[in-house]
Amino acid sequence: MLNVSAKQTQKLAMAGIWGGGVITLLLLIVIIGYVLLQGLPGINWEFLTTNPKGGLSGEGGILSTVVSTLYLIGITLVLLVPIGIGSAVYLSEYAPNNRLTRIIRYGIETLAGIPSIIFGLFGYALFVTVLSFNFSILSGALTLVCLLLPTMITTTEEALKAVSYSYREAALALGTTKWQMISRIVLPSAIPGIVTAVILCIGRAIGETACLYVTMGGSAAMPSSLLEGGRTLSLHVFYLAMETNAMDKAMATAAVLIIIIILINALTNLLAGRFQKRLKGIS
Amino acid sequence: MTEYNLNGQTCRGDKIKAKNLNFYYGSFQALRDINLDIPGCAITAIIGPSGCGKSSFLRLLNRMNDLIYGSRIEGTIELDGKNIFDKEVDVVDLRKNVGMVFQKPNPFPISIFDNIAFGPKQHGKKSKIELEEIVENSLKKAALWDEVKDKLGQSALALSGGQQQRLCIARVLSVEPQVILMDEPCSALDPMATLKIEDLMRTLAKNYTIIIVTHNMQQAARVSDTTAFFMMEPDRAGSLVEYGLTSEIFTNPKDKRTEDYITGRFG
Amino acid sequence: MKETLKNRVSRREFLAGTGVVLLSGLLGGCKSGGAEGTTTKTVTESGELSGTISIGGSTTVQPVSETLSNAFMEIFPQTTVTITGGGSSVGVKSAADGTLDIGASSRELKESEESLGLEVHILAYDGIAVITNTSQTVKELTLEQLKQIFAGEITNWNELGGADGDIVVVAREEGSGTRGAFEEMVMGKDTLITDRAILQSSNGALKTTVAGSSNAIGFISFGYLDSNVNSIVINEVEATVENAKNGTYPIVRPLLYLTKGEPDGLVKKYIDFCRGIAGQAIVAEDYISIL
Amino acid sequence: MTRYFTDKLAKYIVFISGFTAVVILLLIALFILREGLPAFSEIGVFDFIFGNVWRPGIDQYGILSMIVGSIAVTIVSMIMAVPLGIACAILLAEVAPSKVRNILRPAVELLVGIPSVVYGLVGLVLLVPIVSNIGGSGFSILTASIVLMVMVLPTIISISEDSIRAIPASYREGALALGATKWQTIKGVILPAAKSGIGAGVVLGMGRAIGETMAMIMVIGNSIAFPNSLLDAARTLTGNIALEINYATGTHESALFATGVVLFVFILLLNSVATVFLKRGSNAQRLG
Repeated sequence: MLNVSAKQTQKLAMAGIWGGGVITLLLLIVIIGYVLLQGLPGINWEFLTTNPKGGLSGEGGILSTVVSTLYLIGITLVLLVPIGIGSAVYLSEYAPNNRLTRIIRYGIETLAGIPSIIFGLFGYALFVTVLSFNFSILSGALTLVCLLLPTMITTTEEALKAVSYSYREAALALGTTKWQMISRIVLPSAIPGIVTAVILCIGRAIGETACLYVTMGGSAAMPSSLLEGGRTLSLHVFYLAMETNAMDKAMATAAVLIIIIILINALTNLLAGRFQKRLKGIS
Repeated sequence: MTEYNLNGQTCRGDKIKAKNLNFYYGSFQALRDINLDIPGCAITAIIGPSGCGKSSFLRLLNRMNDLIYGSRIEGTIELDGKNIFDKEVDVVDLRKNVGMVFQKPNPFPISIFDNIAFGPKQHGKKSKIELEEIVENSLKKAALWDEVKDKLGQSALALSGGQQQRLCIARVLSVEPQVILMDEPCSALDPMATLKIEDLMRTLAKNYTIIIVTHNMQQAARVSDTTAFFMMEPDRAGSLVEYGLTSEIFTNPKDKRTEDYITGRFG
Repeated sequence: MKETLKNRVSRREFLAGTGVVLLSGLLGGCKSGGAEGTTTKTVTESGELSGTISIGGSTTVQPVSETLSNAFMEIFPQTTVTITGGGSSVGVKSAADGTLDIGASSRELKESEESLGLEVHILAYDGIAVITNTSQTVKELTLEQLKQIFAGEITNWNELGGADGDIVVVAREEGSGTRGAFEEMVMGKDTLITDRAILQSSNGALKTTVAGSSNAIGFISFGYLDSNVNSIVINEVEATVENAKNGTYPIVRPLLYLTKGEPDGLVKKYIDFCRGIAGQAIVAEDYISIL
Repeated sequence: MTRYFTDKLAKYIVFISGFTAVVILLLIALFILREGLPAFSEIGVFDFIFGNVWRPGIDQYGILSMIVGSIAVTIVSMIMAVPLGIACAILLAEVAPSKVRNILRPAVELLVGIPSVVYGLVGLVLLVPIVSNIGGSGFSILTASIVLMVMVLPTIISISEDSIRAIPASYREGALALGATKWQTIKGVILPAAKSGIGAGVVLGMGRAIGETMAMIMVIGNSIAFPNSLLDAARTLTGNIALEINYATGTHESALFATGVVLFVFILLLNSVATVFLKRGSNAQRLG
């Protein structure tokens, strides 16, 4: 028979557990609610389609920062996606279970844990200084590739591993080469998973600041080449908050960021669901 | 034994010839000293208790064991008199010649048509007319054409289990192999679907050499011409106990262990 | 801003103005020498002037650079001027190592920086205002009191006749030119700004901090002054452009453009523009013109 | 035959790209060390790490107050985030009906996605004034810790939840069949079985906390003084690098890279601890 105190503890503990959930949810609501409440009124067509004036004023819109962000993501993906997929294919399809593979895996794990600002230091030393790309979108993108590589590799590898082993056997048994098997069966089957990985990386690229702060320069002007400096939406929030008094513009930009992130999360979940279904054959 | 008279035709008695075959996973010996001649244009069943190495043996025949890191082979397997483990043998060509059907139906998550066309495409057949012809013929040979001819564009995963397995057989047929290996092809299917596959196997046996690993002794007795009985030795290595015409193995086994197994005394 | 500039200087006036700049440049001893011919040429073909200039460094200079560059790009639409912040030391370093075409600094070069081969172009003069929260009752301080406050020797507003409250010193980070100039002119050689100071990396952030914290005190460029903060009367002189101009306000420093060696081509064009009549008209809105 | 050539070529390309991550890691270590070593040799490792004065203007480079700052925000944020995160993980894995889970889980995912500058901005606008009412300027270790707490929460929640879910159902059934209440089951069986995983989550959360940069710069005040209370401003190792790297030269620049080396070492230590936790976790589950 349960004694009273066990029941009371149970109640108390459950209250604590539910309390934890409620607080977490409240934190999210407060943060997102506050930013949207403060920021949404500042978002209009003009805000989205004019360039920021930069500097002290904080006036103007966010067009050039959106363009810089897109440039940055574009170059980052051009490098990141092939290397990431290649690396994931190696780990999931070729890598023997030996010391070398363990070293590679350890390297990826370690890289994933390194703080953004260290990547920034590295990018500053290598891309900005030694390779003389200066403070530029290119330097930022190269730094970002290094930062995002572990995410891209591990998420893609998971997608590849989710492809049934029996497909591989079936393909090989039909007399395909290993690469035909990978490129015609494994990779196509994993496409939704790989797309999810790419979107995940885009989401992180949009939110990243520290490593870009020290490699991208931060010019608010519309970039006309990759060797020019630029500022992403996230960097713009930082500059607005720290260098101007335009908190309304900072909030509006932050609201844009939050909306993008919400959309990206929804898209990822949708794709992940599709992927599961497809692999289970309910398509 | 050089020639058989089976299925109303004369067949080469040693289409596939395993000689002093030993197979290891790392330090573990999975097969010991296998000597076995498999006739062409016939169905050979491999039976035996779980873990006796019968699936391992089957997978050696098209070198699927190559995929297993740390596996090692001694001895030879000859296909039409040529050792398949020879350096100059192209494993991709070998697998094209020696097709395989797996335990669980494993159609690719693409359309029915693309499933069948996949193999020929990889082997360089590109023209649409050619591919359409191959798909139709393969599906007809696999007795699936009438059921799917109107929905070739649909996902293969939407088919029933039995249909999927016949699709997999059709897929193997599409690359025109000489030998078809079947690894317990009916273990995931219901009795009706199993019967259909068995009928299909009998039909195919006229033109193909079929080797089937099965748990189901009735199935072996029903479909096969010759039967090999494998067993595990005390150190867990699999070895061949007895081999002969199916009728003889099931009615008059020479080895006591075969008799025990067939009459259900163990296994 | 663009509007006012258009009203103030038409294109023709600007071209004429550039001539005056060249002249005043020569008279002022500014080295324009050999590049003069090419300069004149580019001016007459002004519409075709194209290229990119990168400017960075002092956040004090940043806003005026932005206004100047917008005006410049309006006249020469084929050109792009990118402006970044970072602080005066970034400007010095980046100009010296060629990362930027023009480095901006709101302090004079340090002794250690004089060997870097940098050409100094004075853009304007700027006062540094000491600011407090608008709720602060203390409105006047002497230079000596300022020094003691920022050194952490005076720590409570009641020592200065204000209400009881621990003084929150807000300063700029080490690389700031405003900080460098403030240290030089207020703190002297041997006294350091207290390590307790909250450090912000720009004039804007510093102003925001002071505006939001009732016991805070800090210093910013005149260009950033507005009604969100009080500016302190120092040695009985108010922090106004007039007082800085007539020499009574004690904390005034030059704002500089730095180039690696003598500038040429587009960079020279831009600097000449900034130092000319049209440019100085813009500068004069918030800072003290050099003309 | 071209397809064999393609096969070989693909193998080599894929093999090379497999090494990219390791090469990048080595390059990072190499560059940070190479740039940081002069500072270590000029200043001295001991004086650099245990020196209390950071005054680049007068060639004083000691990062102790920043090490303390980084550790302080990490610990304080963990004190808040760990109970909250574990409660949330238990809720998600054991208690909540699927309806609640379907709201809470996306919420946690969203917390991961929000850019750190947005956390910094909200901290700056909303939290700094609130904390300044308690005392000080509002730019403080406390403010920074609260911001960090929210940022590390999702890491702790998701890893803890995974490890709780990985516990075989038989454990639960066994305890419940003995007449234990749900909480007794959680406390007596589930949490002990999941403790390695939860430990790993906490350590990885610490890694994220100690590495956070921009949000810290925005709310911590960046003071170079040794902090004496939670309401004091301070500076983190990460903030030190970001604030000064763009204009630093000579020894100063090298000292910032050396700061990066120290940070790097911290992260490597935390990662190894997390790996040990995770290994232990999987071993325990294999045996169990």
